[in-house]
Amino acid sequence: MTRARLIERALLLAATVSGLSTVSIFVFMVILGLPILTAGHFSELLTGPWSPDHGVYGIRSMIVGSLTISFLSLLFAFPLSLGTSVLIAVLAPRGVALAMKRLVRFMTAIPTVVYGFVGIFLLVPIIRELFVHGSGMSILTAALLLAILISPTMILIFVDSFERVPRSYLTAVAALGGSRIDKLIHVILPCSWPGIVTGLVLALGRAMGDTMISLMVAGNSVGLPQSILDSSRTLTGHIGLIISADFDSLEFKALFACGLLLYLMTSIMVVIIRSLHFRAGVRGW
Amino acid sequence: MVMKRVKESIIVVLSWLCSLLLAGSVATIIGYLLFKGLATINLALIFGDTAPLEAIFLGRQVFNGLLPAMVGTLALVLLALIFAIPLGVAAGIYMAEYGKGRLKGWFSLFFDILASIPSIVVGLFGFSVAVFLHHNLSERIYPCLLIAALSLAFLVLPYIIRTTQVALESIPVTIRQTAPALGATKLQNISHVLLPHALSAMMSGIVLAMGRCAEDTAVIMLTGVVASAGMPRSIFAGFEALPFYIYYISAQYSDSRELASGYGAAIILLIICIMLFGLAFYIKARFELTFTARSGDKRRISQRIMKAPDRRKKSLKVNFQTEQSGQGTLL
Amino acid sequence: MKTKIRLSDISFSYGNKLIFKQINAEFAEHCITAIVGPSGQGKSTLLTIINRLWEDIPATNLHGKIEVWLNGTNGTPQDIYDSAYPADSLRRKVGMLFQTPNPLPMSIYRNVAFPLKLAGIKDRELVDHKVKTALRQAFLWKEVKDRLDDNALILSGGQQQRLCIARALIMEPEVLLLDEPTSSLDSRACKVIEELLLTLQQQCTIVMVSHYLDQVKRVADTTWQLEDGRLTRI
Amino acid sequence: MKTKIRLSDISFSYGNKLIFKQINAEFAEHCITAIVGPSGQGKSTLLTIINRLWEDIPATNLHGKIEVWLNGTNGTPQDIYDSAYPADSLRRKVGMLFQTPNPLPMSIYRNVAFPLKLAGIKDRELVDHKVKTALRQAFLWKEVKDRLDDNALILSGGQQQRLCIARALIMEPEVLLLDEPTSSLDSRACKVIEELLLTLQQQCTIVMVSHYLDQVKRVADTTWQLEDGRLTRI
Amino acid sequence: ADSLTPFQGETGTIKVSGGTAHIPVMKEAAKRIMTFNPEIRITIAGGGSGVGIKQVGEGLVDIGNSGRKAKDTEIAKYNLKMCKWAIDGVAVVVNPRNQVTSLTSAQLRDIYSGKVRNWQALGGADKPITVFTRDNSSGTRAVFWKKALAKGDITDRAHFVVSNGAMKAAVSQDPYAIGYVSVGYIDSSVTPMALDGVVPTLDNIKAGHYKIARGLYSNTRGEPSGLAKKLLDYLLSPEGQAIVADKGFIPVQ
Ligand SMILES: Nc1ncnc2c1ncn2[C@@H]1O[C@H](COP(=O)(O)OP(=O)(O)OP(=O)(O)O)[C@@H](O)[C@H]1O
Ligand SMILES: Nc1ncnc2c1ncn2[C@@H]1O[C@H](COP(=O)(O)OP(=O)(O)OP(=O)(O)O)[C@@H](O)[C@H]1O
Ligand SMILES: [Mg+2]
Ligand SMILES: [Mg+2]
Repeated sequence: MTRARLIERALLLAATVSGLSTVSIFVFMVILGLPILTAGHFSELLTGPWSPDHGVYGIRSMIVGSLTISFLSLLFAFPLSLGTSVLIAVLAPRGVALAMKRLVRFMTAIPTVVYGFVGIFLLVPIIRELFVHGSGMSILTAALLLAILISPTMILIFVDSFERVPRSYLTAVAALGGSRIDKLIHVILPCSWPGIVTGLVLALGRAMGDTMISLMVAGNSVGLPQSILDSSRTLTGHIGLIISADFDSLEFKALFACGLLLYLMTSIMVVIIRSLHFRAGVRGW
Repeated sequence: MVMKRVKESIIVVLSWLCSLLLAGSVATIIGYLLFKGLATINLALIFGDTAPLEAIFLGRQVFNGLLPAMVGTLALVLLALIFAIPLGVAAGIYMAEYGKGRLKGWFSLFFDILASIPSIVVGLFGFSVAVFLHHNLSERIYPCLLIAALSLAFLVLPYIIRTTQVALESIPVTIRQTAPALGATKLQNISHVLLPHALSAMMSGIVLAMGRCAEDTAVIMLTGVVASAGMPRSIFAGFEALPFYIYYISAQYSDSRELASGYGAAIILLIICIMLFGLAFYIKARFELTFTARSGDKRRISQRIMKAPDRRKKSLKVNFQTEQSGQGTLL
Repeated sequence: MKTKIRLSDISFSYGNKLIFKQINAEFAEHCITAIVGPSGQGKSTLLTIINRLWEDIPATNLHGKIEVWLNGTNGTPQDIYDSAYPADSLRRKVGMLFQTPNPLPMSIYRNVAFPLKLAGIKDRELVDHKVKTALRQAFLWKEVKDRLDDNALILSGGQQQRLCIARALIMEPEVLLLDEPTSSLDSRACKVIEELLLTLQQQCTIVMVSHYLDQVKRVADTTWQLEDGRLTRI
Repeated sequence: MKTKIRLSDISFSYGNKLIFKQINAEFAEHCITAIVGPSGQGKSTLLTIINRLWEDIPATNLHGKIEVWLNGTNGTPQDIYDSAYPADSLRRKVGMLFQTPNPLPMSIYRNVAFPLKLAGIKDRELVDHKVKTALRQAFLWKEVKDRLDDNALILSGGQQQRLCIARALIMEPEVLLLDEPTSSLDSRACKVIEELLLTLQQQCTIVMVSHYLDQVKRVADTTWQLEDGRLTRI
Repeated sequence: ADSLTPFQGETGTIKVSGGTAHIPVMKEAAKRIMTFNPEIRITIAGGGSGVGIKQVGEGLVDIGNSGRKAKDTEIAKYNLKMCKWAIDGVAVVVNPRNQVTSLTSAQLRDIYSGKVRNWQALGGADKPITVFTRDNSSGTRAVFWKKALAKGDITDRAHFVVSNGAMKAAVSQDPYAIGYVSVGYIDSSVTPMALDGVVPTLDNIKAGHYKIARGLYSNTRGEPSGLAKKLLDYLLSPEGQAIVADKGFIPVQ
């Protein structure tokens, strides 16, 4: 074999190894979670309560916790991000827009654990005092912090897709007597919907995949939350907590079910984004 | 029309409010951190009771100081990158230059999925692999610096692959064809022209990956970080790391001095991460400059647009746009 | 002939690059005025000065005065850079057509109706009627009447250009600025548009930039040459 | 006159867009052959077919045969698409110059020496000598001899274009393909390059795409017109 | 430093994990040993008693700490040897701002089972009670659950924390919290509760008045040997026991 072919093979090998790691994570989760998946507990696993004392290893509350926390954070972060991106891309004077953009990039550099740390000592007491109910460690607290964590992801993607709207459209609107807001409403937003959805989905993935914030400020109780002021546990936080359990126990095996679930949910999001881009690509955006 | 003006003002006001809210909350977070922690930043925070020079040059143990955690983080980042860079760059080159058709599509899907897997799942994977190997391969394998670094490598691998791929793919055709037209083989083209050209863009991806490694807590929490280990000495042992230290302190500080050191550690970690991200953007900015200079600086290109006969204007303009948007996707 | 637009002592620069130095000109009502000149001299820029479209471009600078005699103002001209005069009302009276057709990414119907929407006109029947009239005027109605809901981007270049004309006409502008309106069209489409311009002359004042001297000869009443920052009548 | 290159029944398409349909042509040795034609007809594409540079572009398709009479093969032509014949050796014999100068981001010296490096020639003195000769041939030596280590990107457009010519010449190619070599240059630089082409004619066969009919008249021995996928001699 | 002489000239690593109550003592001991002989490495991880037993059993660490006795099955399976070097009480703690400072066992069970949800019912402020607990691998929880709650239910509204330190931090932060920690962790930031009239002081525990007590164990697989043995010996030496006392536990010697 020639050197060139050898090197090509080596590169292919590297790509294969990287690709296989994705598969192997999945396979590992399945194999190790198999005992609990096959032990007839499958439906119980997804819908049952978590009560190892009674031999019940349902992760229902964690699923609910993950979903409520991440969607709530999206609910906070989306308007915030949309508003900020509109300011950056359309409304603000150049100086302000640039400064805001810098700030947003700076935010991407803040470590998650720092958010969690400040959250515990700053936000938790505020929430506790503000809403008399509960300890301050709650879905709301985690969602607020997560909202700040995921906003920069969304803003950067939104701004990028706003800026990709062809200039000729904007000039067309201006020449027809439209204002900045007309540009925004009639052209920029409709044209950048794939970008907006991408930003949303990526941010949701980020929120759902985050461990430290919910572990640190959501309180981690295993009950089904009744309100957003209740404490709750996410799938990721659950893994972080139960990892110290005996790893032959069913309790521990249930973690792989959590891992698998997280894996599948984020993969689905990826597929959504990819198909979106594919369709958008066909349409010429 | 009046209604419309009112509506427009509302949108403007709302969007300013959103931005202010966001900026305000970040300012609050950083301000709080600095307010609480700035006073603790001193040599004792890092070196504890040990004299700094002795700690650095004589390898004296540091207790109650951040040095072991900082060095641990450093070792972790370096080790993770040693695994991730060759693999990621090679896979990225494959994707950009050799991959085609369906195989490339599958790889691309896999890398996207890998990029989206929550870090704690990667950590769980690393932990299970370590335990699995411990049982089936060697008693000596257990969660340690090596396992943590390997897991982190998986975490940042897709970043490196993607930036490499995009950096290579966004090299303009004119440059891409220069060397082949002079008789270069594909490999020569890659090694003499394409890689050097893409290097700075790849660097910024690598620096971002470094930031990710330095920051991540969830992975190492499951794969070998410990509360107290001293300076890292062997890759087969547990280690301390800054982000875990912060988490640990937030959960179980025993006195206000320890808590204060947590704020200090948070500030230090923040500074490290910001420096890494700053570096990435600096490299990227330089890259953009040289990039445009290489493909003929903007002025020349616009002159070309002006000089060219009518029909051509459009295509040249389009080319220029795509060149730019290629850079846009980078970060 | 009545003057419709008067430029007095206009200087304009992009950053520190001076494009016009103290130019003066008058364009007559219901005439087609052509502006010719080498590439890069500022012909397009001149048009954007008349409808203030340059204002969105950073680091630009304008000195001088532009007056437009608008209908229903009893012969007193409007200073278009008067700070109390909003750019969007001006742009509704001064339509513009670009060198490359720029339909918006929406249906044909919505494209043409777009200016009405911006103006807040909601009456469905009125809009329908106006869209139809505008498309007829632009000689496009026949070709598109059965597919008004199709995306405008799938039209051919010539059709797109006429669509943009229809869109500009729907507001019944008093002035129409055309930037090389036929440069991206083949000769047949070109003819159609030239004829269209001649009929439009009755309704509005047309200022048009053109490269093609034979075209200018065919349609223009007056011609101005722009070179080295100066505008001279030829 | 001896034939240097013969195209037989060449068809080529990008995706499913057919660019050439069964074209045939012969280009004579030591002549300058010009190819003219409207934009977008495939003139650049034609050149890349002769040095196989299109092969890296996805979804392209070629049928037909191209023969080149290379030196030292006793008059038997080489089929360049013969699977045993590697593209890189072909490209060392068939140099190409692009429409826009494309120096690599390295020093002037290293730019010119780059093809030698690719060919694995390491002898320092030989390289020095060849670089000097190539730069002389390209009429660039005087202007750059004192700054061979400067980055090539700081050269002016005309100098860059000559640099690229020197780089193409250093391999002593038998055929030189030029894609609108003067399109980005001012008229003085243009002259210099035209003269250069006339002297190069002695050493190689030149096929050149040009827009400027006066230029073609000045330098070309034969002219082919490319239009609607067909190549005709004029 | 007589107790440290056995470490003279040794090199190697001791890996410790498990019970979080042990950590302060372990850290101090490690610090002294590593200062005495820098060639020795001691890494200390938490995780909880379950982790300690499991990991030492699997050979992942050299010493696994637990705040409870290993179960017979565990001892049999891994051939564990236990070394008890301190006695510890588990105290119910509340925030210093809380007026309630004494509970009966029944009240405690009601709080933890979720029957009583407001401090008012116990004579405190009209505020909901925030219940904190530990996860299942915790030895502190095991002892508390068995001896204080009599294996009663723990409400699923309870917040979970991962360690003794975290428990203390959480309770000291939240004025309406209740939790339980190892007495070694008690300081002015939390108030220990008298249970059935008995205050969880070291004296009361030593005297056997306060019932929720346990040993702190360090487990090894098989008989301790090498450095691990030396570390255990050190903990039992006078100097080690002084550390134990200093950190708020009851020495065994
Ligand atoms: N946004 C801009 N910023 C800076 N300079 C600009 C900008 N737009 C145009 N210019 C410059 O202003 C000059 C005039 O440009 P303009 O587009 O008005 O020329 P033109 O006469 O319409 O040319 P053409 O016939 O090629 O369309 C040109 O030199 C151009 O480089
Ligand atoms: N990589 C490509 N993929 C698909 N189509 C292409 C590609 N390159 C060129 N084409 C198309 O092939 C046709 C011929 O292109 P080519 O660049 O050869 O034209 P040309 O005659 O050199 O034009 P010009 O005078 O503008 O340089 C054009 O219609 C172009 O759109
Ligand atoms: Mg123009
Ligand atoms: Mg061409």
